[in-house]
Amino acid sequence: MAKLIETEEENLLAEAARSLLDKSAPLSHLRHMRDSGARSDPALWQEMVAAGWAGVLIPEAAGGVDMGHAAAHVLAREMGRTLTVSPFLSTAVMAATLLRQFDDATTKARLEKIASGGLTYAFALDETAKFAPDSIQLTAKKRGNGYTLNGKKRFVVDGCDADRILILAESEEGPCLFDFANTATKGLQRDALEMIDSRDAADLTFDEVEVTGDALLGAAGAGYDILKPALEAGQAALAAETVGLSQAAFDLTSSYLKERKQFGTTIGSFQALQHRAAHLWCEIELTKSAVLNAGRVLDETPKEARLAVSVAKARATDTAQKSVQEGVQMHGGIGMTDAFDMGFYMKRARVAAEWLGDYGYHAGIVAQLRGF
Amino acid sequence: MAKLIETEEENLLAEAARSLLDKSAPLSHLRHMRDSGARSDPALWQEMVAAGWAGVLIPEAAGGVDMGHAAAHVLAREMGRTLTVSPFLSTAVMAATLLRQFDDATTKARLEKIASGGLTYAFALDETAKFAPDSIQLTAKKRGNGYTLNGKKRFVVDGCDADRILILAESEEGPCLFDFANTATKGLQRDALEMIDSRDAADLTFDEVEVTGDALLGAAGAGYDILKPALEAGQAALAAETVGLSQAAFDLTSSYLKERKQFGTTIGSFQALQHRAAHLWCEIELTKSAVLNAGRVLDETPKEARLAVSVAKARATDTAQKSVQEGVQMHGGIGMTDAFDMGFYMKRARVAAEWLGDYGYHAGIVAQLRGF
Amino acid sequence: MATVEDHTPPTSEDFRHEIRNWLQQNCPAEMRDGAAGEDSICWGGSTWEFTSEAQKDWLERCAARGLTVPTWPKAYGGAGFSRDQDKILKEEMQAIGARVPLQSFGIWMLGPALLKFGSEEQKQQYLPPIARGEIRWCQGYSEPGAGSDLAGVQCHAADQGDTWLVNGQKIWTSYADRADWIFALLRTDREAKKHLGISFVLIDMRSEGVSTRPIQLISGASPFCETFFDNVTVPKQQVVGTINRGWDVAKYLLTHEREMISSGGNAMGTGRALGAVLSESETGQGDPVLRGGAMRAEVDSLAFEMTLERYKDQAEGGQGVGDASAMLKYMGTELNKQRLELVMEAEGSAALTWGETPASAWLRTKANSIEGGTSEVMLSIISRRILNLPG
Amino acid sequence: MATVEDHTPPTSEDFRHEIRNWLQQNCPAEMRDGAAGEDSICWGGSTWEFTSEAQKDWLERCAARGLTVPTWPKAYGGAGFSRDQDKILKEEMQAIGARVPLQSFGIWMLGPALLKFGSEEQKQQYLPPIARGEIRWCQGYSEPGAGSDLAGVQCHAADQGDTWLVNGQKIWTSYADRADWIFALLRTDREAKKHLGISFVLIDMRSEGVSTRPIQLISGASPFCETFFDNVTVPKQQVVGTINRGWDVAKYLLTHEREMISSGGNAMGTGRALGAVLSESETGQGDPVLRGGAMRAEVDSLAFEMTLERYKDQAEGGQGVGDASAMLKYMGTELNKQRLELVMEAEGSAALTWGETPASAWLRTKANSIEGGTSEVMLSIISRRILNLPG
Repeated sequence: MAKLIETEEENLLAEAARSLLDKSAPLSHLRHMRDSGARSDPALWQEMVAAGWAGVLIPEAAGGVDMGHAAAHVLAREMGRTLTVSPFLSTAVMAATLLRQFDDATTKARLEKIASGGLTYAFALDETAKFAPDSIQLTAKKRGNGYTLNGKKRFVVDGCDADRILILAESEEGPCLFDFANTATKGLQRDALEMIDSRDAADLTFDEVEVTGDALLGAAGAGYDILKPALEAGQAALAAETVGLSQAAFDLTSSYLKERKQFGTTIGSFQALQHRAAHLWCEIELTKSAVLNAGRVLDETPKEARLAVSVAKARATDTAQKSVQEGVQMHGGIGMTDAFDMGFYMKRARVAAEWLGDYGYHAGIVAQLRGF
Repeated sequence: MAKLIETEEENLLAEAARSLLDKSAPLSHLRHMRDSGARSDPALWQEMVAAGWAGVLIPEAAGGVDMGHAAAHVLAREMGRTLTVSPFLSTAVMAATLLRQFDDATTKARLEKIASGGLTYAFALDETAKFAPDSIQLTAKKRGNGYTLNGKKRFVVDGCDADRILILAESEEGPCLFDFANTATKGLQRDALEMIDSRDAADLTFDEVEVTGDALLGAAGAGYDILKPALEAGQAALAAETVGLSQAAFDLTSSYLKERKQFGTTIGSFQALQHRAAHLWCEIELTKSAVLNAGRVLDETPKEARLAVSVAKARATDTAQKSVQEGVQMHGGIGMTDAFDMGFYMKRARVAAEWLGDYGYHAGIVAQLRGF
Repeated sequence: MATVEDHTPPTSEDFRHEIRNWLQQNCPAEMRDGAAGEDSICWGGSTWEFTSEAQKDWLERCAARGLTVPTWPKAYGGAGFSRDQDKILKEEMQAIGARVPLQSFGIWMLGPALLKFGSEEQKQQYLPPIARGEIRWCQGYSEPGAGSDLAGVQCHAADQGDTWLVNGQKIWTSYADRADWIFALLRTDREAKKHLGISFVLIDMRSEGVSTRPIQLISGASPFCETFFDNVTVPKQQVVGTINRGWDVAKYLLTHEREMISSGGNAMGTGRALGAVLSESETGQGDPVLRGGAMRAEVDSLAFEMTLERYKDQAEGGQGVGDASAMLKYMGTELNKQRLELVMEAEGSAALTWGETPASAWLRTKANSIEGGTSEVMLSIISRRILNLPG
Repeated sequence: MATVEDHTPPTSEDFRHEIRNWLQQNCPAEMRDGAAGEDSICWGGSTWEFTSEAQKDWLERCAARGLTVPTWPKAYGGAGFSRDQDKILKEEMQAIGARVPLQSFGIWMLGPALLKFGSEEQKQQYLPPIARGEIRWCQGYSEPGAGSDLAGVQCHAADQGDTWLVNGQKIWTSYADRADWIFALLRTDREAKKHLGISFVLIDMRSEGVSTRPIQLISGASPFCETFFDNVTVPKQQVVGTINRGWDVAKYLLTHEREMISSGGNAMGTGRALGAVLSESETGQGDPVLRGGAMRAEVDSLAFEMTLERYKDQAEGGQGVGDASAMLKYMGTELNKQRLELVMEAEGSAALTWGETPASAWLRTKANSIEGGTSEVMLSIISRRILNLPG
């Protein structure tokens, strides 16, 4: 396996990403979006598209740059640092990973459209308040050439503004994945959620919604198998994003420890805070390793990525909560104010914790793969 | 309910206990017993008997002083402080609580004998490596007037030296409790365990062991119901003992923090250690409250003691581990040496954690009683 | 209720019976919904707008009987209840889901300080309006740049003979924008050592030169303000206790506040018990990490409640709580933060939106271990004053 | 094996094939039992008593091929393997359960120090006997009264021209009672500032005036001694590096030691994986607290292994590990302590006796976060040197 250190190429990519994001999507941009009621920023996405990010996992033949998962993680991490809102994870990571499994003309056209910024995706997976893609109740009933969908999907990230939605449903032949235009459709109700992290998410209700047969991706019954690589790619990239978040929150805190004076000295000279900060740094180091490892494994032996991905997502989830909790506490009063950025990190960390499987879900997978 | 502060009477009892134990059973006494291979000290027990401790839960009519559970907890706590080895918990707390449910002459005679120091008991409960008194495999098969016992009991505390053993067995009529002389018996194999806390414990194997009908305590099938008050009394008293242990380990550590010099100053002036010590003190405070509460509830509304007892045992178990772990770490190298006392606390804390139900067992009961 | 007042002391069963009857007759049905959230609280004050007639009636009936401040002396608007009687009242109110008729910083904080340090005149002037919910108070302790370092007060009161001239700024003043009066720590002697030279002063918020600006928190709420004093004139008789010895009053109140914050532990978050959340959560039961964490939190929370009880018993027994209030504040707020983290986990994505979710309460708990003295300050107090560690 | 030595570099598949063949032919059957406990270790040294002929054969065959110290240069008794080759060797040994032929402080600690700081003469004199297991070394750093404060060395070496006269005491010297030589930090200049005036000195344990006394640990084992120097004469050429600059060598070795201790994390405890223990434990599976804890420990332990890998890659890439070794030491030992706590819980009362139980390993782990620099010292190193916090 490639070494667990970032390559020169990855470092350059990170630098380029940082420069784009610091200019066009610093944290103040998210604050501005929230305050103005915007939940997505198409212009910003076009900038990212122009930088090639939309095609990071799309084959060159379909207009992408195909740099691999580790590279996608570098981008996700940098976006986590500034809490950048974009369709990157759902579209450029998950949908691209999913679609590139097929080589028909329609799919190729869609990949090209993703790479060129003309198409975004959302995934409709959850049906309860927890991620559980292997127990789906939304039914897809065969009807002539097509299917009729009935049921509910919750917490569909990017569910309001994405152009298309990938829906996991249960049919008589087993799980099916449908690729569905996210437009006004008879029987489809879309409820925008007012998310604490100010991002786009929706609940979707399907009441006798009819889809045509060509909406079905891959074979009927193979829905979960097709979905799996996309899920793993998404979970790992989300872990990377969350590591960026943890690091950024930690950096804020660590700077504050050096600046803030109380009781006649900088609070960073208090040993109790020093040791807690040092411990947190250690936690972040371990999590970085887990994310680096997941990137390498996804690029080199993707079929054996389950363990590496779940370790990364579990660690990233846990570390982010610690990082923001210590962040608020060590900042004291200012950390609690909306005017300061730490609250944004805390809210995003919580949403990222739940999306695509929480700590217990992934730790459970780890336990199972490790034989207990 | 009586107030959650110790009464004047309890304070005097504690003082008296401390004075006896500091003289006759300081920690060096346990060290001496261990080094000389002794696992019990009958002479010490007679001193306690003379002080009335054996009869603390025995009715006055049967020669006891009947001071109640809260008083028993005061004694247990002080014994925990010096890690005193004695039959107090099995005999004076558990067996006395169990036997006083009956008012026949035989039982009364046994209670009298306990109070006067002529009889000790052990409880044979566990069959796996975990406490699980509600799933018993050791069988008691009716045979004429008596029963035939087959099966294994593990981790029988005081199992080598106790005069009698109370055995929980499963019969056709349900669980039965037998009161059995712990002497050489056909078919009974007694394997002394070399315990890490240097106390008396044994594994017992029953191979067609015959007992007479009068060995059965109470009605056949009622074994668990009869046992229950004794278990709860024992768990609470063990929690009290463990609080004494936690406090003693903490006191050692806190003194060391004030004495030990490193890097040109006392290590107790390092804020990181201060905050950890302060946190540990808080943990001990909460656990003390839980134990005080369990004592009050056992004395006043014993039938509703389950929750209070499990909270106390769970907290005491957890706090003791924290106290000894911090104790060793804050002492540094010296804390690791056998010549220093901390290791004794650590070993006893681990054994006490498992005896009569570990943290998870009691936390599980708490969850169940709290509706989840 | 007449009987309650006449017999002293009535047996506790009689007392309970009478309280129950009084509540049955006087507590409006709408005030029996068990609501405890931010929206259902009646804070009182001159600008208070009752959310319903029932809320107004309930406050007035309670105030008339001294039940807004049951343990205060009757002379100052209380009912003169013992702690046991107070407990029975609370139990009976809880049994019918009765709302607390009035909450305020006057009741929690200023009242106890005045009862201990105030002159007879001050008690008669300020306590009854607090009991009736007529005057709403806020607290002016912290200042920008000296969050945890309370003794570092800079907000200045210059001696002008019969009055002070106050200039400076306070921060984290709770609901200062809605308060009628503020009790504040002011520096009255700049030459004295840090903890000396501070006075505890009562100021009318309508005084010329007082202004406020709300601070929005990450939870979306704005329970705190910045408060500015620009050449505000304050009569000297509005000092509580001795001039330049305000730190004594402040210390007493800090101890008291810690107990309040810690005992409010569970009430500050979502009103639902963790167990109930978990047993209703859709997948929480099956996840050992979450379930194990909830079991642990439940054990800890019960032990904490017993500790509150123990310390109350101790305080009543005359042993006082003293510095151990730092422990109550620290453990109460930290355990409550953990509890809300678990509630968020248990409710999964359902908790990630604003509105009828625990999200706002979860974020609000993060301030509890900061306001009223940070957890770190509490640990240092325990280390120094209880464990006697050096430094 | 000849081929391995001839081709440079052979392809990794060829290399693996050749290693496998060599092991097949040379590793005695009794040395293939996968044993890793204290009893199966071969420590070597002049007084070593082999537990079997097989142990002796295995050591000699490996030493002859440089495989006791595979990455050392051939000139000093090694095999000159690259890290990738070393990894392949370890994988192939593990595949057949081959025991490590020789372990020692000479290999772990002194060797790397000599390779970096030693003179050519010292390298030639001391390294080959280490590689062959002929000389057993121990480490003399800590002193009573200065456990964590290593730079506070008092043990004194007085200048006598060509020799030093050594007087003082060391503590926590690992297996000093069985060692042939000791490498020690001695104060050679009492006037110099704390970190200066210290030299790194090699001393023959058979020298007149050296004595040892074992320290019994709470685990029952006695891996450490007190070591006393009473007018011991030591030739000056036995100083490694520059006189009075021994702190540089010590610092390098401390970093190295931290990595060793942390990477040994799992091996130091019971050899069994936590998952295996739990899945075999009689009731552990049903207890969410234990199961949740084990899940967490497993996640953390995997992340830690990845971190070790990452730092090794970094060190090889020339970026060095440096102060981050403090993190490896801290997290490795703390996580391992937690793991053994869980093992003890999972095994319940079966673990509470001495003998074939994890009890001894559990207690032994408690020292890991103390020896080689306490966790607190590691956190302070991280705070100051990595986070650049003041103080």
